Amino acid sequence: MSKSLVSTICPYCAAGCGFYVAVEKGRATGIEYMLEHPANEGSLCPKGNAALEVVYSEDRLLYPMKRNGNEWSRISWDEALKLVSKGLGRTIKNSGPDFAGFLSSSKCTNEENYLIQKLARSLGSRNVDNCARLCHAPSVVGLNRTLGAAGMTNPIPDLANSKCIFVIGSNLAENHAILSRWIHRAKDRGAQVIVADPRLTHTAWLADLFLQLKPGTDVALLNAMMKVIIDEDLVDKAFISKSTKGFEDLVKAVKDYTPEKAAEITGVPAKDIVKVARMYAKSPASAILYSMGITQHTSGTDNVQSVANLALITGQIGKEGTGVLPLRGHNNVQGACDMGALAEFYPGYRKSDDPETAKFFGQTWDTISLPVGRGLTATEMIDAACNGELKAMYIVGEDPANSDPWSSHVKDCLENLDFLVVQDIFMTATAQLADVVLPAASWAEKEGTYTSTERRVQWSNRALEPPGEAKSDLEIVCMVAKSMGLNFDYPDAASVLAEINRLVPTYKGITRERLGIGGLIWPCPSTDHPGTPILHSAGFKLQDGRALIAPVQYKPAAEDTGTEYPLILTTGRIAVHFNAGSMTRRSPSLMERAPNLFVEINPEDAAPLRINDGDSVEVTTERGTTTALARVTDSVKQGVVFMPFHYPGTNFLTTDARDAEAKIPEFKVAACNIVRRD
Amino acid sequence: MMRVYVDINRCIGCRSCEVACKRVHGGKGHVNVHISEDRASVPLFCHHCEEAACTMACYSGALTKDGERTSFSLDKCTGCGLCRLACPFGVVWTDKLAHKCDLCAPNETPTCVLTCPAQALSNDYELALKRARARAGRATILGGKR
Amino acid sequence: MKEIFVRPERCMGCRSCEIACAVEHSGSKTLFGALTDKPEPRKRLYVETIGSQRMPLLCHHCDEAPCVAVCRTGATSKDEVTGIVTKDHDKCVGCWVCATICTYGVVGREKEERIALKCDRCKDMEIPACVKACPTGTLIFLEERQLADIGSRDASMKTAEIQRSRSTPEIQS
Amino acid sequence: MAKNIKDRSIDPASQEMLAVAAKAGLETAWDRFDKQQPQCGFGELGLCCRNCNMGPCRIDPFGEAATKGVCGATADIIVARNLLRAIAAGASAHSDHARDVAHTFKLMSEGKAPSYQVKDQAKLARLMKEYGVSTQVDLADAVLAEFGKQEGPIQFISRAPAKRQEIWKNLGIEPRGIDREIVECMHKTTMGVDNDHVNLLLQGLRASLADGWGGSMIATELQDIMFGTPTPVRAMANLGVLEADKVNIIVHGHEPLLSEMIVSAASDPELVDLAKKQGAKGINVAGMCCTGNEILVRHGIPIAGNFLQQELAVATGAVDAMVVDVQCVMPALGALAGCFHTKFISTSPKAKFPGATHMELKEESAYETAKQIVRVAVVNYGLRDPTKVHIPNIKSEAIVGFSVEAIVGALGGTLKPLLDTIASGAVRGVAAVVGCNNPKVKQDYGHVNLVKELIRNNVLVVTTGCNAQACAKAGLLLPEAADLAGDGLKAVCKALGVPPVLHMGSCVDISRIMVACAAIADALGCDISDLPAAAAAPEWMSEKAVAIGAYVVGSGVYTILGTIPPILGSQGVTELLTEGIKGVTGGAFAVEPDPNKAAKLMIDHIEAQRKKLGL
Repeated sequence: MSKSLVSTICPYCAAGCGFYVAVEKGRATGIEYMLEHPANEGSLCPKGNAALEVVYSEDRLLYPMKRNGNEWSRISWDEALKLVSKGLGRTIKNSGPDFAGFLSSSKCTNEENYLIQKLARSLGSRNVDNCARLCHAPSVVGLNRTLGAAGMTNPIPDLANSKCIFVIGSNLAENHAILSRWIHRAKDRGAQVIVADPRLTHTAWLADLFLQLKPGTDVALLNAMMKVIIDEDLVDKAFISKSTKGFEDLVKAVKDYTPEKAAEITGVPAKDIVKVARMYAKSPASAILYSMGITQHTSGTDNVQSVANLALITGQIGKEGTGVLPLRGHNNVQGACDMGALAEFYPGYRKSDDPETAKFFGQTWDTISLPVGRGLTATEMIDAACNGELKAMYIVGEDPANSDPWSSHVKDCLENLDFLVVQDIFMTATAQLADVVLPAASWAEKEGTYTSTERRVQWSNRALEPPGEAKSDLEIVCMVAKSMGLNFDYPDAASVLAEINRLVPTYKGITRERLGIGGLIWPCPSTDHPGTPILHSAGFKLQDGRALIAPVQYKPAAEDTGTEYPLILTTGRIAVHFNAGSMTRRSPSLMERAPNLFVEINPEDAAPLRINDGDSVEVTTERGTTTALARVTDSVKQGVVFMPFHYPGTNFLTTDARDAEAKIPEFKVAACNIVRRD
Repeated sequence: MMRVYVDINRCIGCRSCEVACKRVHGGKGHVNVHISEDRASVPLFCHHCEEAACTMACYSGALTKDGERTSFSLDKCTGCGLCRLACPFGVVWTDKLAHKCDLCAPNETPTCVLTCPAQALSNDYELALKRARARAGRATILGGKR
Repeated sequence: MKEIFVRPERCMGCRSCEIACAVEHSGSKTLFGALTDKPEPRKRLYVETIGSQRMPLLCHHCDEAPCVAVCRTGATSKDEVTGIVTKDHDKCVGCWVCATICTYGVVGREKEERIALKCDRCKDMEIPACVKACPTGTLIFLEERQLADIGSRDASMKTAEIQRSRSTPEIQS
Repeated sequence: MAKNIKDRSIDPASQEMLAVAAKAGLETAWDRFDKQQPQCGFGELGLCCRNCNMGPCRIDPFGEAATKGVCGATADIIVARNLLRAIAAGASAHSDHARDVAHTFKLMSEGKAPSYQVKDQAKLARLMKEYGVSTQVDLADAVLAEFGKQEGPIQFISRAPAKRQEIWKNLGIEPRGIDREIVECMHKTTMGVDNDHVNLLLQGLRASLADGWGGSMIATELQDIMFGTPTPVRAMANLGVLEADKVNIIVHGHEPLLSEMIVSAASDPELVDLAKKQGAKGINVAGMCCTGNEILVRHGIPIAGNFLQQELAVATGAVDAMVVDVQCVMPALGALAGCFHTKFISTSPKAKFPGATHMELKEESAYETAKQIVRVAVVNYGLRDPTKVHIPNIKSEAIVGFSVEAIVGALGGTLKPLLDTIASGAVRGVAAVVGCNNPKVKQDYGHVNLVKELIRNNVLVVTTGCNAQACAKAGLLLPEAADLAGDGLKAVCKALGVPPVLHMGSCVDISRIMVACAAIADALGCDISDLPAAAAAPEWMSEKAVAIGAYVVGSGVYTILGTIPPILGSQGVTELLTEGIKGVTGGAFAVEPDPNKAAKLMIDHIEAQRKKLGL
């Protein structure tokens, strides 16, 4: 029987691994490894290996549905579209376009994201955002400010050229497993690896030196490192004077951060801080890798700036083996941002509060008056829904009821909406709250481009037909737009990409024809441009071509421990699950390996609470209580507990305290207490 | 056909090999990753021992040495389970009938090797040793100098 | 108890130790005889390049030898008197876990028989073959005490030399 | 601590001097050899390559690590290339020696080198006829042209039996110009040229033939013309030839151009008088290595010893001048001479040494240079420290100087008597035993034992080089030595009054052996490869020996090597040289360090050849 191999991009994390789906008689029969892929070289993490299990899950949404009270009934596409256009249209007409909110998805393709934000803005609403808000909004803000671009500066395989890899706030061994291959390769060539994390994670196993810092104290650690580097004259003076400004401010800002003082704040021994500072600054090529451990804080933007400052004063940027490498979460979180599915940016990071931007897109979108001004962010939309400032929402492929902090509160807010439409592949917790649910196609059932964390834009092919009446997000958005009187005439993803090529300069040369295995890395300004793996090698896209060293001060996390809540709860991911778990918890071979929510607790903390390994415990914060199984381990320090957020319970507990600028919630620090369930 | 070697210094405990092995063997996986107190992980699977205890224990002739490989023939298995008892590594599995690592024959490279993100698994027996030696050498020579 | 010590700064990377090792573990124990041995004789130590420096890596006969600890068949054992960790080929089943665990990567494998193999410190020789073969003195075989003596002698000579060069009075012409 | 002296040499004079040297803390080649132990296995097997700077590369002989060089060269290629370079170097040595002689011959012919005269007019006439020239100068030009010839073959190839010439022609290995073949070796072995081990080895044969039937033969022939063709003469050998009360001058190296002059100058009355004024009883010139052989076979000048005795001679403290030219001169002599009053004098512009006084030989005024050198030696005698003098009282007598012409002369003007004795079986065959000393072998042990075993089995031995000197020291070059021979050979020797071992000259004089082989083959109407003959180099060490071995085998002679050549790392090359080549040139190599076993191999070969010839 003829078997065809269809090249696709893994639907999970942002590493952008490629693999082939083997298709026989219209059915996916297996996965074949893509050995020629530049980033994963064929290898896949457990999630990637189990990717097809999700496609054939029994839980897939097959038909459009509407809710009557607590009952769901199947409806036709025509009826569904009518309900959606009526629901959204009524709000826009009666309350104004800004009373409608659109949540795009970092799981959708670039083309879909582009269309969703175009839909929102064409309807006059400024409120479009995506879940990048929950992971890397501080990177977008902080890196745009300091470096002038918000992507990973160097591609993943370039890690192999690094001589010192500093991982802070990232458990990449579990979350972006294929990166470990490149880190090992660097180690084989003599690189040293430093990992800073509140937990002794699997990533820490890779480390030559491990710094177990208190959650939320990153700025203190980074500032102290910079003070050591400045005091010991390990800065790159030539680079500072040629390519940066603001260094003098930094010198002043960090002068009080002695290693001893930082040791008090962070819990990391002063001598280790000095050692790490020297290792990082002296190495001929040092790279910093970070992810949610840096961003999911009220000080998220500060943390990111601090990371950028460290790279700038040592000149560890713009060259092979160096750089600032934010590891994104979802497979297309980079692309969703590039495509302008953000409250503050139109496509190509054109500022939404600039009238010129509205004018520019207005000309090509034949909608004369596009809204000007920053819209509500994803998290703000929830608040707005609560207090009536938002009346209708269109949520594509996101599950805020599960993934946002203080999820019980989120549910209340969403229920407060006049109209909610959710478009997804499963009946998620959020979909349960909707008025209309639209069945979407999974990644294997549609085509389009995804932009991985290393800015690699890759084409993923359609391998299968969607089940039932499910349709691709692209088709659905076009249908919704047409039903609301907009001219969204796009026969396929390629035609949308062609429009993106015209409007987004960094994507100009990334045309459908040029996208083979491995794709192209933006910026790619013309069709004969090879792409730009390393950013900032010829200056920065900021005023004078200089990067901005923007000093920050340590601020404690929003919540502190007290007598009622004596422990710090921090959250993260494990290898076999992904994010809120809507996919991985429907994947038997993954579920089998990690079926239960657990909480890691240090033996010193567990003993007085009479908690033994495997006990069922209750974890409580101001916002709620969750049951989990105790895992007694010294991977976490005394005073800190850890829970993965793949299970519904975790985000009952987390706080919605946000970073002032980037609006990201502080998932990583919450005060809690734990008791044994008897 | 080369057996699989583990460089435990590289294993990150992601269990990709487990999932991949199960995927290609119709739901019956032959790899077990043991994570030890969150400090290290060891993927355990058939070592294809030169003098394999399982083959000696097997009196139905289902388990035999086939060059490098300890091969298993489902047709001959009587499900007595002696192989499972004999294997010192606990990597011959019984689910009524026995099943075990077949090195993904007839593929040249076993699936677990291909999928391992950290390249902890390889079928180049010298590679792991070479890396270990390079590590030890670096520690000796560069130890104090970096 | 004498040990084999490595002084990497002397290593030229000539691999004479490797050849001598293979030859000593061949049937005839002569270079020209070993050429026709089947299976080919195997070395048990390895010259590696680290940066620009070469050095031989060989079994250290660890006190708490992991290769002994992981051996399920008792093939690998440590002699309590001599401290030498040896493999009993008859007991080895070729599972190769000892090679996996060795920090130094110096448990190799017999090509044909696929049995783990490692340094036995040349049990038939007074001085191990690799040490004997080393033309630069990178490999030396002596008591730890003697090594310390060599180190302190070198250091004292260096010190004395510097002192001499400093204290030589200027000669008036 | 020195190893047991008896393990280092069987020569009692050497043993005595080794003890003296050890006591005085003097270092010798044997000590340095010990310090080199163990020697590099890759080198011993010929498996290292430094021909380009992607390397150095080496091949793991046991197939575990690298089996190819960076360029992809296998063991076969690397070994063959290395071997070819060794042949090229060896052929260069002999041929450059010949060039110097030819050049001097030309100057002499033009009347520009008055120190030299034609000593053998008959040979000169014969050679002019062979080259088809009518004047001496034309002959000189014709001979010199052999080196730079672009198309061949060279003249002396025609001296080989017709069948042999046919074989060379068919293989395409008839040597063209001598220099051309050597250059081609270097070209072929450089990175990325010839990478077929068979083709490489064929060029090896070709270049070696340009040596044996070219360079070496030219050297022998012109030296005979200028200094006389050797005839049997009695002489003394071994360190005991040095005399405590005379000025001792040792001439060491390979060319006779200077040593001949020194021999003359040493009897110059002016210098003899000067010596007497210094309190010496006279001037004693002694030879060492092949320069020694040259003046030994022509004039009966005593020889102080062979290759490994050069340092021991200085260690006697009785050498007033050690005068050297080219080849086999140890650079260690400078430092050693510095421990004594001995003047170490280099004379060739090609060969200078640390610690040596350079007194360059100019052909135009050779005799004057020689006189100056002798004068220096005489004056130096006055500085000799008698307390340091230790001359072993050990020397042997020998009859030497069996050139082909002399042998034919001894046989009554024809080879027939010799052929008859071979046909009758009284003499089973002829063996050529040649070559150097090598501290890998107990000095002279291989030489003497192999020769003794051969003559015991009625094989007539011809010898040159350091083997000849070993035989001389062991008393094998005397007619009385026939008592050690088997009955057949003994009877023949007694009848003719010759030794069972015939000293034919220096190492270039192996060409004499080739000529003799050709003559015998012609007389029998067969090829050289059909003769009941074999060759051996029991203690060889020099690249020259590699070239010699190659042309001897290339000329069809079965040849035993006593030390192991650096080729065993390649199965292809080893098989080719020990087996495959048999079907091509009729000769082949064998390696056998044990002299008795080597003799057995040679005798077996000779017997097999006899059977083939129906003898």
